[in-house]
Amino acid sequence: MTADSASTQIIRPYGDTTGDGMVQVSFTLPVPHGLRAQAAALHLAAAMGLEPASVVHAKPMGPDFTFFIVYGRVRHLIDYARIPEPPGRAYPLLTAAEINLAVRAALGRRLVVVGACIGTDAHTVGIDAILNVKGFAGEKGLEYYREIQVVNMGAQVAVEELLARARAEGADAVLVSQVVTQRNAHLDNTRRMAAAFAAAYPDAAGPGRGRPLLVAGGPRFDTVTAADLGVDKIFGRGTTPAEVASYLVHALLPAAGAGEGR
Amino acid sequence: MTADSASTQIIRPYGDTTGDGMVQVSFTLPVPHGLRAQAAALHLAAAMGLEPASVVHAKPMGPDFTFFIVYGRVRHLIDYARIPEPPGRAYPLLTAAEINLAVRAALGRRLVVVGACIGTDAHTVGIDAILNVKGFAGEKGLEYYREIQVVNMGAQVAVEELLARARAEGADAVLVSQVVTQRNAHLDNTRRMAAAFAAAYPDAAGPGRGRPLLVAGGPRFDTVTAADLGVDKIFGRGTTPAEVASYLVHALLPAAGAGEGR
Amino acid sequence: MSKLGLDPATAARARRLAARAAEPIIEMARTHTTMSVERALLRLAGLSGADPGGMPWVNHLAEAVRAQVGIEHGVALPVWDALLTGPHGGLRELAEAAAAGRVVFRLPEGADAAAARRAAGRAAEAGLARIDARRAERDRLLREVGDPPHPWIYLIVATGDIHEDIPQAQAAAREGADVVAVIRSTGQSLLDYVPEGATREGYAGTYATQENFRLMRAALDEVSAELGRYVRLTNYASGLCMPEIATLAGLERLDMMLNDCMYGIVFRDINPRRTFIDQRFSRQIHARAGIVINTGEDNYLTTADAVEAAHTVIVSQLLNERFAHEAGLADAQLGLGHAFEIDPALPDSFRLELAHAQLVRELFPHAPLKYMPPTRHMGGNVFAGYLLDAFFNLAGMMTGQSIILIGMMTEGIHTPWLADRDLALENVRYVRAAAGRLAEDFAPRPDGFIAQRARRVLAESVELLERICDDGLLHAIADGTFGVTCRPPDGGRGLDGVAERADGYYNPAIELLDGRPSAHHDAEVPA
Amino acid sequence: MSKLGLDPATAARARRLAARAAEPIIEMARTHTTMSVERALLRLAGLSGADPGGMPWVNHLAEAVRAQVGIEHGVALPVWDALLTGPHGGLRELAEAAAAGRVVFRLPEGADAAAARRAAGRAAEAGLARIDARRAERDRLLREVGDPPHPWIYLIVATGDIHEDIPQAQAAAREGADVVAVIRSTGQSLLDYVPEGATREGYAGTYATQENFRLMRAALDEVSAELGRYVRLTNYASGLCMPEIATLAGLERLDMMLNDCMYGIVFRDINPRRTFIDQRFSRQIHARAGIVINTGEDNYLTTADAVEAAHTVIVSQLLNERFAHEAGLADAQLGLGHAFEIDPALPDSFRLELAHAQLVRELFPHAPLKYMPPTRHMGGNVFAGYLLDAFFNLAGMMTGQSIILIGMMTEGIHTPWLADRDLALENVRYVRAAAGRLAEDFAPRPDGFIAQRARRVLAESVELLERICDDGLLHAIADGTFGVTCRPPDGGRGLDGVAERADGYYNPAIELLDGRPSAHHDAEVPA
Ligand code: B12
Ligand code: B12
Ligand SMILES: Cc1ncc(COP(=O)(O)O)c(C=O)c1O
Ligand SMILES: Cc1ncc(COP(=O)(O)O)c(C=O)c1O
Repeated sequence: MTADSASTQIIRPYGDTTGDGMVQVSFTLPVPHGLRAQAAALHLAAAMGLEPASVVHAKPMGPDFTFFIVYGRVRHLIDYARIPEPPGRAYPLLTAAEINLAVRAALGRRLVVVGACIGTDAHTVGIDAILNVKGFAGEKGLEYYREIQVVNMGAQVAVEELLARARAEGADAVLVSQVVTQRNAHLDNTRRMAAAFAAAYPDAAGPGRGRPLLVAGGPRFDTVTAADLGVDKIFGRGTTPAEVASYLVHALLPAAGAGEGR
Repeated sequence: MTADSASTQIIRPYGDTTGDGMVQVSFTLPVPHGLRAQAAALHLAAAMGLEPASVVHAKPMGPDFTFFIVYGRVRHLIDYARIPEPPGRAYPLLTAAEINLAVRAALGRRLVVVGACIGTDAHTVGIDAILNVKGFAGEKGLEYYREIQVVNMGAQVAVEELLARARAEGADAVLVSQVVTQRNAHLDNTRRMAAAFAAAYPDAAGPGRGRPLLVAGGPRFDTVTAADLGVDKIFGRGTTPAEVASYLVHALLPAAGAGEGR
Repeated sequence: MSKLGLDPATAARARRLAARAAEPIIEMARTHTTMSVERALLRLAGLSGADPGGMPWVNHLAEAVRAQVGIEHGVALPVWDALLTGPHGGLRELAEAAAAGRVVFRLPEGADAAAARRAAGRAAEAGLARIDARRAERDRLLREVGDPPHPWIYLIVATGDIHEDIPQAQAAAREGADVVAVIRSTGQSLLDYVPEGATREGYAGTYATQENFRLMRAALDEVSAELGRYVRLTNYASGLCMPEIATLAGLERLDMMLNDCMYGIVFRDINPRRTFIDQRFSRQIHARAGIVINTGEDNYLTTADAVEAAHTVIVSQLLNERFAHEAGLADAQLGLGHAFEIDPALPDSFRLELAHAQLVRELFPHAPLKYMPPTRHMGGNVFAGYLLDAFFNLAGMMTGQSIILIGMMTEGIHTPWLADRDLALENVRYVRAAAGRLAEDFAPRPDGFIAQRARRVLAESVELLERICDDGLLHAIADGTFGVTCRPPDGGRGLDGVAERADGYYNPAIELLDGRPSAHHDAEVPA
Repeated sequence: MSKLGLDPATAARARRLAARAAEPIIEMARTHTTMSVERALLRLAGLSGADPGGMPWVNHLAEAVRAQVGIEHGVALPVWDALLTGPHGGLRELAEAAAAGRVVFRLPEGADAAAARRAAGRAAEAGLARIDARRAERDRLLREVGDPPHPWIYLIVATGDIHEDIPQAQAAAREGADVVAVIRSTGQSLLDYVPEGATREGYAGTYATQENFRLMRAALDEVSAELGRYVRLTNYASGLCMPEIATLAGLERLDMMLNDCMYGIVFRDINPRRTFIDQRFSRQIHARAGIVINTGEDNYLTTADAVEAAHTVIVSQLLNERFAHEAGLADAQLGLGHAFEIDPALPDSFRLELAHAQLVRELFPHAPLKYMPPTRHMGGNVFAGYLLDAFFNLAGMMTGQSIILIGMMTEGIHTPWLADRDLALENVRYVRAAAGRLAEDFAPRPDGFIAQRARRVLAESVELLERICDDGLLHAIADGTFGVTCRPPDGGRGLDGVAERADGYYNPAIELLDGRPSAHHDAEVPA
């Protein structure tokens, strides 16, 4: 491979032959069904870079809306060489024994974790998957770790309650879950929580030094970064308890456990 | 409505509230499944104008391909006021009686139509729907019109055969069907046909004046214009025989029948 | 008759056990009241509206009574006594004055008590008469406009804004929905008051308010007339205000209400006693209003495994049935819930679903069963989702379900979009037309996989009911029996709103409803 | 036994009528030959390759013989006579010389004829031995690698480029395909020669060539070993070169071939006589090679209505069966075709489909039926398409079909994309796992809708067969009986390649194949 070919790797969507660029799109336009609506759909397809594009299905939904399915070739090229491998886990995955050992060695006491599903969200399956002994995907949850003390506040917990409990328990980390995303509920609630903790621990230099580590989780945080929300870390779909426990050790007890991952 | 609001009407795709701009997209990228592939998918979504976008499904298809489903908000605005109502039928829809009358009055003989499915395409259902007595969507086909003489050459007809037959029959119009579109077969075949007729009738001023009217039909001509192909008219999905017969009268016998549509 | 070869004696035994398990709870409900039960009486008597901050007048009034005389005697006597003896032109003025701290309540005695009792009784009677009138109106519309046959197609709207909900609900009706449910904003169930007015600010659902009920029912009446088919409206009598919402539903002619005996406990962490007491009153109202209730067993299968916990669904249905019958609901009003939630990766998953669905069908032959679509195993692959929903629709047809909630291919992603709903309706329309009477040809092999599975689930249900009879239902709930969620009897929200009825407790609504079971209405309730 | 309550006497009568209707056609096939039959002999004898313009040597050689002595005696005697008496080192040299006009052919007589006959016989025998060896090889691989159980999942690849087809076919196999079919370029069926070499320029399909067969079979052998499951390869013995392609398929160990007695007539406008004669030879080869044929009745339902024309499918299957048996094919080699093509807008469409599919299943209990997915009513709504395909998959499971061609949600739009195929396989995998043995619980109500419909279709089939017996099959075809397409006996392509066999006609392949029906192979053909 020459230096040149190594530095670019142009790819396009693949329908049934290399480079054909074919994609499928569907959407609703708030206009009555008809030729003009179809023209508007093609207009949108063109704006999205589809050329040529075919409206393969147009269905009136009542007098004011039309649903479209469009197939077409996108003109966009992706230089795959310029898409870096996203950073993987920046810390090693530890076993329960390693985690317990690290906590005992570094803290001399149990690590305190307070978890909740905040706001009006009542979806506890996700946070329970991380916290409950029962766990997730065959892994035991944080309650199973001898050196981690878990307080699971359950669902629909107000930020004030969470803050009070975190203080009362001397939480090292606060874990919040958000599943409902309609009208960006998950983002608003998490930001509100982060702001409350920031206000409550104004002098704290950062997580572990005064204020608890703030961890958010849920299936649809993929459009934002932790910094956007004011938290220390976000976990998404499919997270397993060991990932979370290992992160806690990494973030809170930087000296311990590093480099011993499996 | 003020002049201003009349002159712009901004619309966006509609998910479940006005202006949310939400669309669904799916495609395959020729890269192995993983975080980097997902980043590439989001990159493509961004190029298409989706912001924010969520990869809701990513599925490896063997070691070299990944299928994605993405939902997101497109930033593109459509000014619906600037999308003109596409020209409708530019000629009146005539009854069989009107058509027969027009032909008899203007020509004094039967109008001769030669039809075929050209190239290696063997899909005759479409052209038969237009030509056969049995017809389509409850309408009788062109064979039913007393004053139209139909020669249906069937499937897989070579351009040379078609040209020879059109000459032999003294065709007023030649109707070709193309259904297979893979590798643009329909476009290539139709252009080849149009070129052959242009070459065979070099002096002809145009359809009806020396060279037969050239009509193409099929379900997937929606990405091109008649001029692109060198034909006089294209008919697409759902065409009915009366539309075609009325067009023939309109294009070949401009004096007759105009303005008497139902 | 039974396609599954069920033993009628086993079913009868299960019912006897359920009645025994329910008895102590019923006794508790008959001997306690709650703030919301008392407020419901005030609503029935015509008190509505809220202060400028949005707190309803019924809350102010009941709170004032509680603060001064307690609610263990019921609010009726103190309130109507205050009305009869004070300067207040009516309930609303009284409530405003009470809110301002300008009313002194007492527990009247002797002739005063008798007078207050008569006045309160008349007010409650008038309220029930309004509910009866709405019921009669429904019956008339069903006759005049037309009542669609089962299975009814049930669709959810969830924009959070009643003014966006309305056109979407009408569109859904036009596309074939027989029932429209407006789901509630997250958080409403934990509010100890019912919000007021038309609302536009819900999260993933729209607030249940009297005005929203009225607006939506009117919109659906309009579209019903247009379509020549009465389109039913559903909401949720659930959460801390279950009795009041049931009352509002009766007053605004809602047709079905989600109303489960344990959902609030398990999934909203509402106190078990509060829930069971509220539940009894709300069901008495539903019985009177001719409203079909929908129970929530489907929810268990979102937190518990649908195969392992299949028998908990049956047990809960039997309990819901018992509580409902006791509260006066007829079989035709029992929209018992269950769901298509088995992991599609399991071998024979569809046949397991058929076993469960047919079992429920045979155990409750006269109930308008409500069948819920897959949710838990719906991911981001919308094509796979569309497919799974189709098999759910098919299972519904093959086992003769009555009310079919239509699944959305985007269940794993977002609340339904307009187009999702339209596609979902195309899905069910195809399945219904194509496979409509396939139930005829569905004959599980005797002693085959399906029949054995159904019988096994029934046997497990009997075992579990025996355990519940021994340990008590509250104990079973505390143990995580339902939805693998543990809820102790004294935990959860709303226990402070519960009071044991004192001697001389008086609530004219309960008296009227207890005295006159609505069983004679049965004939009028379409099944 | 019969779920449909079919009368065995009616089925037997239908078979007798089919045999009667087929008889004159069989007689014609036994007394005629075609250019392609003669070329097939040359291929069997080992002649391959083409001139630089792509015209195969078998064409040159057969054409030269025809021009000089005609083919009514068969090409064997003139060709091997020329080899024995001339200077040519082998068939290839002879063909090259003939193409250059440098060979004089004659019809040998006496001892010359006997010698030529012996030499040709040996050549044909050697060819058949090669086919036998490939069959034995298949049997061995099935034993060693593993033979998947029915239903087999059948997938199409159609890129037009053998080198794109190969990875797609391997991917399909890895995702679950048991059978891969490489569909042919449009237009190949009308070519009166078989293209040569690896090809990359097909339209909507890839040319069937010996080299493409070889490449694909090798690729699938590789993936079969990887998967521990023998993946079958299918192509098309159809069009003007049916006998030659069948021969190439036998030589390259293809496993199934599309091979219908009337498809070429109806859908390619190939002359009826040409087709029937070619068909007989091709089937004799398939019988010998242990190849399962797939008939094309599904196609009728793309031009005729699936409900109105249901009985034409049955009639055609009975004819295909008769022709196949006569040519030596065992029941286990009869992949009779039918399709799920009823308009989904019709009420009870799925139950009608079940009636038709179950009828075919019961009429041909030992045939590995090939069930085709919806195509005609697939439009641009890919969600609706995915749904319809799921019900097709389900009907296949419920009626015990053997070979299930997997439908694509984009059928109404384009030839399958990689992702379409992947989604289609997910669809069938779900249906198969979820509803696998649902056939057990499918018991059409006696005299119910499904049973009555099936019996009616069978009755109509008998009526139609009676008419065909009276008027003749060629007449029925001319009348548009199949696929509402009229094809007169003397119309269509390829009639000029037909010749009535002269006295003394000699084709050693036919002699060997006629003499030794392959019925004794039955036990080895997996059903
Ligand atoms: C189960 C469920 C319920 C159950 C919840 C039971 C319970 N005790 O949790 C019940 C039936 C009660 C329910 C109710 C409602 N639900 Co709900 N529900 C679901 C469902 C089917 C599955 C969610 C789930 O359990 N996933 C499994 C878990 C394991 O995944 P997870 O949450 O993503 O968690 C993983 C990661 O994200 C991460 N994680 C999550 N949290 C955290 C936290 C931390 C700290 C960390 C480290 C990691 C982490 O780790 C977990 C394991 O990998 C989804 C649909 C679907 N298929 O996704 C709808 C869904 C979430 N529900 C929805 C809605 C709208 C509701 C209601 C609001 C509807 C209504 N108005 O009545 C109600 C009310 C609930 C409320 N007040 O919040 C919507 C949300 C729409 C949106 N995007 O905004 C969904 C998507 C359905 C839909 N399409 O409409 N629901
Ligand atoms: C029926 C059918 C067949 C039948 C055809 C029978 C026959 N006698 O026509 C059979 C089974 C033989 C067949 C075979 C093949 N088919 Co085919 N077939 C179809 C199918 C299912 C329906 C097409 C149809 O009949 N539509 C109904 C008619 C009424 O619609 P229409 O053609 O659009 O016609 C209307 C208008 O377009 C217009 N119109 C059309 N022509 C004309 C002409 C004029 C002059 C005018 C005015 C109007 C007009 O008016 C008509 C009425 O409104 C489609 C899939 C689908 N659902 O669309 C695949 C499809 C067209 N087939 C396809 C293919 C690839 C093939 C094969 C090549 C496969 C193979 N390699 O073996 C073969 C070979 C055929 C060949 N050589 O061309 C592909 C084409 C892919 C592409 N876009 O390139 C499709 C889309 C399937 C797929 N997804 O793979 N096929
Ligand atoms: C039985 C039942 N009640 C109530 C609800 C609604 O929840 P909430 O009371 O929080 O609005 C549901 C949710 O689906 C339910 O199933
Ligand atoms: C029986 C049969 N033969 C052959 C073909 C293929 O057509 P062609 O011979 O044109 O390749 C088909 C098409 O599906 C078919 O069904």
